[in-house]
Amino acid sequence: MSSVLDIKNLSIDFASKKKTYNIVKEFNLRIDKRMKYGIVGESGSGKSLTSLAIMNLLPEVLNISEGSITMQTKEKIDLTKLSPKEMRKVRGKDIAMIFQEPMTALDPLYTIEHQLVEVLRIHTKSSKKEMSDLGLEMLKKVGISRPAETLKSYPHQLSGGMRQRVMIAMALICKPKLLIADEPTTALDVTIQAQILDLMNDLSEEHDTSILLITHDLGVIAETCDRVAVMYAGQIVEETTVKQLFTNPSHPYTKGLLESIKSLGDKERDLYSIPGNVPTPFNYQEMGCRFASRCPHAMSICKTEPAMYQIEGDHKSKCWLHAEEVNLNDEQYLRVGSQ
Amino acid sequence: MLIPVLFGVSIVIFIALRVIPGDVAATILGTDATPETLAQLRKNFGLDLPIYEQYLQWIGGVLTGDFGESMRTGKEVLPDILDRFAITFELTILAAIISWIIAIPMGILAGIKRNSKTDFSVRVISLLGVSVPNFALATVLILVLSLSFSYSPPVGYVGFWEDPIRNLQILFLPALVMGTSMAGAVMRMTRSSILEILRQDFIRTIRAKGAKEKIVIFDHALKNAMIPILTIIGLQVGVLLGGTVIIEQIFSLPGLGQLVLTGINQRDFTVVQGAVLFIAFVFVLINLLVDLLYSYLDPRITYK
Amino acid sequence: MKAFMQSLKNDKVGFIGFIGILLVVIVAILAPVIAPHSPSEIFNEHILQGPNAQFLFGTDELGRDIFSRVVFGAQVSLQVSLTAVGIGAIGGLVLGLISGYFQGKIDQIIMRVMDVFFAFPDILLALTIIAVLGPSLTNTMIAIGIVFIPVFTRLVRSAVMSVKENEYLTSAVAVGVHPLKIIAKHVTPNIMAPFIVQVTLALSGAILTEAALSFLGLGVQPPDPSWGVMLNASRAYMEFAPWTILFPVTAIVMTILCFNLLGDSLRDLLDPKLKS
Amino acid sequence: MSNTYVLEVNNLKKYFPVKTGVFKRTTGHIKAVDDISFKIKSNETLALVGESGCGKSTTGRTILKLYDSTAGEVFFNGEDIMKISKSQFRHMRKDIQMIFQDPFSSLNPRMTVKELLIEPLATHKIGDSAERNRLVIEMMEKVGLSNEQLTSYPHEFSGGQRQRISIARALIVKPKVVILDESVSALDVSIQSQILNLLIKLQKEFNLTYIFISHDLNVVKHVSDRTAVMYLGQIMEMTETDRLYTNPLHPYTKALLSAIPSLDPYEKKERIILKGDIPDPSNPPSGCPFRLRCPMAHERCIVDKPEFLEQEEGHWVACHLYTQ
Repeated sequence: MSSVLDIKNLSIDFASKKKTYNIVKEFNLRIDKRMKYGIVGESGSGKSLTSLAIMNLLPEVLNISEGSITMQTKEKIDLTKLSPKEMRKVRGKDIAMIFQEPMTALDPLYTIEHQLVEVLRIHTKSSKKEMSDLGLEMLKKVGISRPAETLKSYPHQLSGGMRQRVMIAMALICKPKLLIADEPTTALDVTIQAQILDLMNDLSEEHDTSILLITHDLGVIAETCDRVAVMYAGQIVEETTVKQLFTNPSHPYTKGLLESIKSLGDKERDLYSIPGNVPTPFNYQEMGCRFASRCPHAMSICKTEPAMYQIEGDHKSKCWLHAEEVNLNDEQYLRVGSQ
Repeated sequence: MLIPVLFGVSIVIFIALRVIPGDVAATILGTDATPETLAQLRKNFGLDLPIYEQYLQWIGGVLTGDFGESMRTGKEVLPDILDRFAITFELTILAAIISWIIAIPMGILAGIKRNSKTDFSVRVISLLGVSVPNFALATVLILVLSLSFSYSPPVGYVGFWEDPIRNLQILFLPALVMGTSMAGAVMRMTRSSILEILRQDFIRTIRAKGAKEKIVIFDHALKNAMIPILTIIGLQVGVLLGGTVIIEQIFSLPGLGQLVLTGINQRDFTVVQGAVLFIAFVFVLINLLVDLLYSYLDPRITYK
Repeated sequence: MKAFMQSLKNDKVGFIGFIGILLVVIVAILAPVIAPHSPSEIFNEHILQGPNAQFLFGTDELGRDIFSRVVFGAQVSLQVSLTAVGIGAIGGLVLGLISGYFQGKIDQIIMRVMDVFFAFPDILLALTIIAVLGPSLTNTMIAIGIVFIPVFTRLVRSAVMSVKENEYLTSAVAVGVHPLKIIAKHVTPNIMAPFIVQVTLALSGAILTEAALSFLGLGVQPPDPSWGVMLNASRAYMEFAPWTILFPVTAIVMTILCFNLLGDSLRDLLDPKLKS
Repeated sequence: MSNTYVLEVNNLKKYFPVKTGVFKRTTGHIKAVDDISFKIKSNETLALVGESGCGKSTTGRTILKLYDSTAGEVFFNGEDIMKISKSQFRHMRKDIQMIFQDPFSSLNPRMTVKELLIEPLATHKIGDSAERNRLVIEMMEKVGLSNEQLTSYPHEFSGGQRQRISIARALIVKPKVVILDESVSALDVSIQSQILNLLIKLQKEFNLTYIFISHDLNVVKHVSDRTAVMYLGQIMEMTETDRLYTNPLHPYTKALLSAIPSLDPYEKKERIILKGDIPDPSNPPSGCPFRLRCPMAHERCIVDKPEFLEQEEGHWVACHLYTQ
């Protein structure tokens, strides 16, 4: 199967005057055609930055220090090597993006029509009438009940759910190959979240669009994605199919996360919880596993960084427990973890 | 909103001027006035009435377009105010235009190219603009011009309709001084508004659509930044109106500011209260205009 | 505080402003020591002399030492601006805290009165007040102070209202803390950042307004050595004695510039929006 | 007035005026809380759940008199606290405390942890200085923080730790009732469970009664004994939590529960996707507030507002499906 997007060895750095901090490290990911790929992680894990890096929209203080992002359009292109002009042709046309905050993601001073048509004006040479018609059609497709009226209204006149629908319409209007959705439902209520996830599913199938869904909510991943990468402190710690992840999680962090959510139902015992706090880029350990300080299985060898180990098929986990050479009787594999 | 504020202004001015120590009548008649003539003159001015009656008389007149007569010259105040306002207004508008021409493009440029050399120089220039008082700038400019071109400020004033070219020659230098010294503040405001807007989420959305920077800046950032810039412009026009007091003095222009100044020096109540009320009226009017422009620019604001 | 001074040191521009202000303050305090002559001492045989060894900045039309007058002028400028800003800032702080914290009717009344004062352009308001009180050093301070009250009231009020958005304020109410204590311990410390920035900028504004009023002859009265007075008096002679205006102008501009430099970098330093 | 209930809310209403135009005339009302009643037993956790704008937070804040109520009674300790003046109620606040959502804005950034914890004690004149210090140290330990952290400022802590400080601040005066307003919603999953465990532990230790306000149905299921589902300012259904999750009666509750994403990728459950958005609370529909989105709506729902009735023992519903 051909890949739509292939990220290899991506690193993102934050450069302050005095020191450079690594934010995202050795990030690898491959999205195939029509695949729905999820990245899940807690706040500060670097998941959103990765999506901005793909779009080449990182804030000025951050930069890609290493790696390639290969996109399959007519030919294979490395997005990190494109000129600003070439990159603009990709944005909105080949890759579109929707954001977390529907309330602030639209320009308050222009009508929905203007902002919808703007994408078409940038990437196509259609007539005004054609663009307007297509805009109307898109609004119908995203399930807006009074599309003609909505076209003429301003963002502040719409609810959060409606705006997110407009954002989806705007993202899909040029039939992109990849849709990046960064926490698209986090700011919305559950009943609206269900509507929006449904809509994204239907439309991506209809348009042959692959999806990269970024979220902190494992439930959303389970409902929508095929494959998933779990991020912790700027690194992917586990990568596999969604089914594998939920039935057979292997990284201690993933296990902990799933355990703490699953134990929510059981009132008889304490909730399972991962001890300690989420680290920030300023206190990432230079060496070794970034999860070691919170890991119940931490061993002395965890002071050295583990590789991404293949467990079975294409299920990968970044943990010493899965290294073949591990001998639990050896001194360097002595448990030092809590719990 | 407008009307209560103006009433407030009129009351404040009126009461303030009535507590001024020093008696107009005594000032006018000099030291050799007899108590009888003083009383007579006070009566002529209505100064013997209780203060609220004086106020009602005056404000009643103002509402019907009668600002009263000058206590010094006996001339009607309103025509004088209007004549002089023409000069002050022309000066203010010229100065405002000059400052906008300089400040807005430079502010935008600095905001877009943040931390560049352009940005740095704009910031230095604007800081100087804010720090050099207009009267200092005017004095130094006249000094330099007189030393190098033996320039001297023109004597006598010619109205725009009499001789537009001569009129503009006279007003150009004072307007330039006021305009440049105001440009600093407008420049900073423009720059920071642009920076603020460029940080907004929707700018990222537009970039994610693949829009050229030209569209991002001109269609979206600028239009949004115009709202805070307009506020500043409204306030700055007020500063300019007040600033004319000094500039008119330096360049000997017979404007409204000069009228206020002589009025104060001569304790001519009717002139001062009329002129100040008029300026406040214009200022409030300009801010109303700015508000109306807002609702035109921003669909979120409606005035019903 | 220590960390604050450290970050100020790192910001070169702000630091220059800070040093400049410090210099002006020292000059003002030590004026009697620094100035070689009394500011009003007249040297009849040295009228309008250019800068020389005896008179560093030359002499004016009455034969007074301009250097000494500029040095003592710093005293006048600082005195006026500190007092005026003191009046404006304290007045505005009290009114703004009341208005912003309690809202409702009292807020309506205060803000409508402030609207009235805002309808006057600054200089004009100061002029009207001076007209009422009569021109003098004290009245200049009062007039400028009154002009600043509405500015500070508005600033404090909007700062209080944005602090009120924070849940720590609701939390204090929910804990049962007395309203006055909430204002003192929760509101006031958290509005200090914009307040201090405004104080710095108001100080430069006050120096400017004092100079302007004195320049118009309605501020500090001669023979008090105000920079504005010196500027006005020298205008008639400036073509053949440029030093009479150059030194006071430089003093005004440099002082205002230093306050603005400090104010700017304080704003950047204290504005949480610009951080991160 | 029974002794078994700590708090009794009767027909509570909170309307916010909508002001428009230059003269700020009141042109309508947002009925944020519209005639709700419930009782809470001692040591019980009652959850208020619902989507944004349903009035669950306003309910909590009105009970605490952070807002003035429009109508209704709230009995606490046998007194109707809606009738007590705010300044008098200030002294009663010791007994009803609140923990907020945002760990970043709910602690004064200019106060140290110690000052933050001493303040409630000083406000309610509890103990002398030595006693207060002892209580602070004891409380720090109870919420899992160390004494060395007492002199630190809030910004030196992570979100989870700050929420621990907030909990300590609320519980240090030994309240009877604690209102938790989305207290774990802003936290990461791995931290959320730590805080929930802490809250459950402290409830037992201090004999606390919780009003747990949340939009997260998974969390509510775990912590609460009874749950009230709110929609547009009204309670639609209220019963024991287990019963609500296994046997929901109201169509809204059913839709809400079905919208929770499942963690099992093999199970594709039948979801009830509701039509449309939550209506504007300043302009609610006639009759039943849920009727515009309800898959079961019929004519009666347009005309009649369903009453909130006890369908089964301890299971209250406001829906015409269950009335004749």
